Amino acid sequence: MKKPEIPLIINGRRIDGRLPDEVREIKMSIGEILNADGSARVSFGNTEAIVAVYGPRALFPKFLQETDVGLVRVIYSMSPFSVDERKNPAPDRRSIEISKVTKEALSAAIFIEDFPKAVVDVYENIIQADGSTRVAAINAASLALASAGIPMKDLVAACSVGKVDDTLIVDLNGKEDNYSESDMAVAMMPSKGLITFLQMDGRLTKEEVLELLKKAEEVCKRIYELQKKTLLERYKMEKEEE
Amino acid sequence: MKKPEIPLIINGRRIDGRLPDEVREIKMSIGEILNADGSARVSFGNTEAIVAVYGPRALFPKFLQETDVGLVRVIYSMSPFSVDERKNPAPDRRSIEISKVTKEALSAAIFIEDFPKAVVDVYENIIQADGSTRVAAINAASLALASAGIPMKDLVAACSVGKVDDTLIVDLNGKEDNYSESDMAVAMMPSKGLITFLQMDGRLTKEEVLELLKKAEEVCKRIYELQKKTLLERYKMEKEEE
Amino acid sequence: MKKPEIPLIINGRRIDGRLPDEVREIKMSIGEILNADGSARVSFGNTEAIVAVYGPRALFPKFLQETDVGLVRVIYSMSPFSVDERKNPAPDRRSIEISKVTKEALSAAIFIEDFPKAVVDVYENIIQADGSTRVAAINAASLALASAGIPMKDLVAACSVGKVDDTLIVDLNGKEDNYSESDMAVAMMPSKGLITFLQMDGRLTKEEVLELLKKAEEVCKRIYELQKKTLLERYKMEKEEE
Amino acid sequence: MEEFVKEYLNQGKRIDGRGFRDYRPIEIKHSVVSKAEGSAFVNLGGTKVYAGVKLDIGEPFPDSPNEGILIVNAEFTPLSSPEIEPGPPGEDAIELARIVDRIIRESQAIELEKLFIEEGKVWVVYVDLAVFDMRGNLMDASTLASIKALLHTRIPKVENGKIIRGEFVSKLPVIYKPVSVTIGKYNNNLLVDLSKEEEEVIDTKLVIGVRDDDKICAMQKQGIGALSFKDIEGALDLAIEKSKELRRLL
Amino acid sequence: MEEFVKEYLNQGKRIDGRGFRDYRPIEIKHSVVSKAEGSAFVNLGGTKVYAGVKLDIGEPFPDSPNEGILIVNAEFTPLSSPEIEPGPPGEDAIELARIVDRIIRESQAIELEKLFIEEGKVWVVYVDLAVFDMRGNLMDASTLASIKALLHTRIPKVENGKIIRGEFVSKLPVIYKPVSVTIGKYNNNLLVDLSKEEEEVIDTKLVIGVRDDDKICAMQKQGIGALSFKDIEGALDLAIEKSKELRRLL
Amino acid sequence: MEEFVKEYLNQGKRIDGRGFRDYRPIEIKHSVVSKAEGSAFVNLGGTKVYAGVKLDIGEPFPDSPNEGILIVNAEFTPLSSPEIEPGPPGEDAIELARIVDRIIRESQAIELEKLFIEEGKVWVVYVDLAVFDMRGNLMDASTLASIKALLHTRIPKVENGKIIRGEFVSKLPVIYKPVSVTIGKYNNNLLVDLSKEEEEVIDTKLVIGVRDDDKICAMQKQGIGALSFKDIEGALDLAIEKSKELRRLL
Repeated sequence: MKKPEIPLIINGRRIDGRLPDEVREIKMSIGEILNADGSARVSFGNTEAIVAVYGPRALFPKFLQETDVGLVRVIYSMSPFSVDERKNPAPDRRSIEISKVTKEALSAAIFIEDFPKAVVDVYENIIQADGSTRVAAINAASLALASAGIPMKDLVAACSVGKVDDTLIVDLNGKEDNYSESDMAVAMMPSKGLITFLQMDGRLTKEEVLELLKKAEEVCKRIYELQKKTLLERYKMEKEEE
Repeated sequence: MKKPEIPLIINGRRIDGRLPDEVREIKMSIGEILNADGSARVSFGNTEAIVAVYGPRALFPKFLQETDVGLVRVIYSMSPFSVDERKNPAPDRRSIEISKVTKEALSAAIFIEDFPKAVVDVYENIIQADGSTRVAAINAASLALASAGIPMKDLVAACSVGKVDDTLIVDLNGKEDNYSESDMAVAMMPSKGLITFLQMDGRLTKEEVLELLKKAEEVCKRIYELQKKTLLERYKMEKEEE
Repeated sequence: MKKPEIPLIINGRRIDGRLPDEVREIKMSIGEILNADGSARVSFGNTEAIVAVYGPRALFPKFLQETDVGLVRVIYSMSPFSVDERKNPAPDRRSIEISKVTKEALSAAIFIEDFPKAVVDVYENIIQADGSTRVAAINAASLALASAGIPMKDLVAACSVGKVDDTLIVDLNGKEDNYSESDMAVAMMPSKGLITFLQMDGRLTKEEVLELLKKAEEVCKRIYELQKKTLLERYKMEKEEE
Repeated sequence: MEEFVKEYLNQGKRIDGRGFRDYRPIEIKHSVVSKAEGSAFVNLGGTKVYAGVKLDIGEPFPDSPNEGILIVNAEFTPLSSPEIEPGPPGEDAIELARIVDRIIRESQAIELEKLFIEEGKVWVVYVDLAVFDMRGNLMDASTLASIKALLHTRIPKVENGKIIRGEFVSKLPVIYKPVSVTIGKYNNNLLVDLSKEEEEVIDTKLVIGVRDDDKICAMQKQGIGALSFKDIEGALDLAIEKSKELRRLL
Repeated sequence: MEEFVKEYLNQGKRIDGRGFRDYRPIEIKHSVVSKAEGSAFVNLGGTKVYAGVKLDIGEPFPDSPNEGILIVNAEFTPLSSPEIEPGPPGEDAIELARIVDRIIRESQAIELEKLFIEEGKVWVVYVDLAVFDMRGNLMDASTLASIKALLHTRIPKVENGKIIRGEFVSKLPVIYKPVSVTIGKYNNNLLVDLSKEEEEVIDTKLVIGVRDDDKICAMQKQGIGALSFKDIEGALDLAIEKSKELRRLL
Repeated sequence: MEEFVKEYLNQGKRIDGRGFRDYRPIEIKHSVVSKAEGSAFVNLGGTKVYAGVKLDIGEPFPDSPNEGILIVNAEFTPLSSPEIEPGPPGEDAIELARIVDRIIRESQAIELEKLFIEEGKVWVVYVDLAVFDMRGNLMDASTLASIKALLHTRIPKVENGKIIRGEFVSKLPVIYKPVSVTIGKYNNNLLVDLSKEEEEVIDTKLVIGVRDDDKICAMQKQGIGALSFKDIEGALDLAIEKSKELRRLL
């Protein structure tokens, strides 16, 4: 809704020099948080998320326990210094909503029937925010869950797509996020072609929505490969340490 | 304490044209909230209250349970758009006090010994506020309790009375409430002549207090008849539906 | 860090006329709060603390219970009218920190192994604040605990010391507290020479720290004698009442 | 009950006899709250929600100094369901309010730039949803109530910087009527307007906000299931179709 | 204990030997807190409460731009009873504060219009009650402490819009001494000044605020019982009578 | 595990083979967060903490109208330990933040008087600690991270009273490098840099803040044990010695 001060696409290039379909540099690592059952760090350019997984562990008070399936809880939060204007660390409405839909996105991929009465806690923190924070966190959460040994149907890979200056783009940075005509966050289980997370806003035709979904699928597949590679390397490293 | 900009009584008539002893149009209905065990809606002119009753139901955590009697809980709240200046929906001190004394007023009429260890929850909401909101809510609560089948000694009928421009009046509207010399909210079990709710402030002689109480009794008796009629019609309707 | 408007030492005297090593008038009394298991009031000049002790009593919820030792909980609070600018009665960060270190200071002196699974609650309130409030409260807490019959290794005596205008002083008043170069709060078990509470800030050499500790010990020993005398008188009084 | 609902759905039927693409009866009333600058009440198959609009004068956001401000809040009052505890909005209420907010904002339904009053002063438009009965598909009921209330909102008179409540100078500039269509997926079927009982067995939903010109202005997947690309394409078609039907009620 | 108290009451007696219309001993001290602009301590039969008055400069309410502001708050500190948990004021503390507030405000005890400082600036009078021992009839003890503290409150000096704490220019303009008389009903008897033990068996009370001229300035029924018209009439007579006795202590 | 740790300590040894006066390996990185005006990451033997510095324009405190403001906050994120529940900072996080605050403030490390912008406007320096792994001695790790972040903090450009994020005019004036040395007492031994396992058996600690000129700028006893005068003297000597070692890492 807000007008950008400067155009977001000049000569076919985005403000950070990328092409429309170009993803920023992606970094992934696993196992940094020693206290956690699983942890991972994922960055897209200057967007950086750390995630720790605790569980499955006993859930109290007892009335919260589901008898036949386990519970997944997610807390998404941003460090106060991750954004331009210092963020109060108390959870705001945006964080609560993201936590809720992320919980649903991850639950869709977890065999929750494998840990009845127990809970898996996924704690996501954004260290640096430059757009696409929720999808960075989902990618890290998926790695952290896998490295914690939580039984999963598939890894969940996520990315953002959107429309700026009449151009469809992938992996929005902060400025693009703020001034986009539309943006969409997608998470999926790539090997199954199933979408577990979808948030979109803006003004798009049906055809544009479908085209963006296709672009998102391509990016998610690349991320999926990176995730598998990262897990494999971690696995090898652990084997060697034994 | 605040001075009215305009006189509240002109030529024996109140600002909305009523005579001192005249009550605004009263509407009552029962059963609107399908999820609730009982519900009712009561309006006095532009003051409108909706009440839902849930229970008797099990009370947790257990340490709150009374061994020999049931518990009645009341929450009075106002919708943000019910007043001139948008009201923050979080409970304020006024709402907490009204909830407390309303709980006592209703408990006095309920056979709480009939549901030991259980709780009856009475949730009151003000949709539109134009004075006398707490008594509108009590009238609706009483109907909702009865329609939920909660055993009661008697219905509770309630009204406001007060003094403006040296005149004793009944059923104060919002302006009268704000600029009254005194106002009093009364609830009673009319068939027993017992008062279960009494809040008064202002500056009244003992004689004025007693005279206002008498006026309140008259109004409560009329409301009582309306309540019984409303319950009867509801009962007939339900019979017919069977 | 803030500069005093006026010098704090003039001709060897402090702003309230005291010599550097002079303590304000100390008053102690025991047993005022009838509902409590133990209570005491201690004042240093215009600094006045009231403390009530409840317990040992059962601790709920159960997961808080320690199996082999008892728990000590401390809440330090200030009355809204105890300070120049009205204090919001909700706990602030300063109060939470003082409560935490006071809890540790008192726990060090209590035979917590004597009441497993139970809790002793120490509630401290500052009625008037003119410096040295946390140490006044610790002195009162120690008396209240003893009078509640809580088994203790020793009484805990406490005082403040500090440095103003290049002079080492004891028992800082409010102005001295605000404008001191350094201040230190010390609590100890005097008969054992063991320090159970130590908070210092400012800029001191190691030698100054040690010299202030020595001064604190002297004051604590005097307070200790007063505490014992106060307890003895209370004990006698109770005997006579029997 | 759950088994019963599932059995019906498996047979391509709904327990209340509706088709998969049918809404329950919808009652919409406006201007039902005298103190609000705009208000509406929606009863969608038993789900009851009020939307009230209050206007206030406030400071604009630094990055849009000439635009009014929209704030949407939803209260799931404890009247509405035995499962709702009294207290501040939970994650479901927050999510609902934020989706309604995005549907209004992203559809550009309100001409916010016309809500400028003077340097440093703009109108703040509060849309408050108060839910009194939860019988399924609260999402679509809430969007309908909000837009209906906005369509009947009047801007009050201002004298010496003070709002004169009850006197009005103009209508709120609302130029679109976006609606939401929430679609559930059960096996390979798509259903609209889930009842309470259906919501208990269908855990994957897609909310789609559609503007008058068929532009999609918001989407949100809800629930712990997953959707295929084909599901989404089908849902978009269905949403665009049903949106016209809902919009006619506004 | 409960049975014991009831048995006594049934015989027209009280366990501490008092008559039904007798207060316990009352100790009142004022100016007990050096930092407060006014303060008092009341010990009513063991119930102990401090009232402290702080003055601050604030903005007047829009609808009374020339009047000072009164804010009453009560803290039931956890020191006061084994039943009080630490935390924000519960419904009982809020009710108590609000009744004290109404007694002061509705009796017009403080001349709030004399607390105007300058355009947009008035004195805010904070009355804070801190309860340290609950032995029954906290209501009347709190009213006494509040009025006593107000009667000894001084208005501080103001220089360049800043309060000079500890220097004073005048007394707070207090022109009435309202008191509260809380009356319990047991069977058909009315009692004043219930002790803690009596409060546990008597669940119907009527708080009555009385001004110097016998005007009733506040009433509130408390507890889950009911009162007849005759009860109320009797309570009003009793309250007016006892109010004179309490007022003499101020 | 506890018994194992104690047995080692009783023999004058530590389970990881360190001497009583040895720190674990320390990794310090700075400028790790692009949006912060200053930032650092410390990994002290597995304990991981970020310090981020944000600058904002604010009003000075009335009693120091020409000085900038320092605000330190610590979040023990639930990522950091299975024992940390999500929610507002608990007493341990508050204590940690307040000790770091006092070490920075009382050492006069930042020249706050140089953070004056104009009448009524000063820089507010927020130091936020975000803890991601708790493996012992979080205190010293947090002080190191805070000072490192401050040393690399730049003051942003201001135009028309608005901060231009990402453009800078000068470095934050930091003139000292205070560090904290936290010393545990086990039997009659003093140890530095307790690991998580050691912290579980050693319940008495003394935090000592030391400035470049060996001045002590803060002390705090932690835990439910007690310290003798001799303990404190020994701890001061040890802290001064180790502070030089830590400071070289900044």
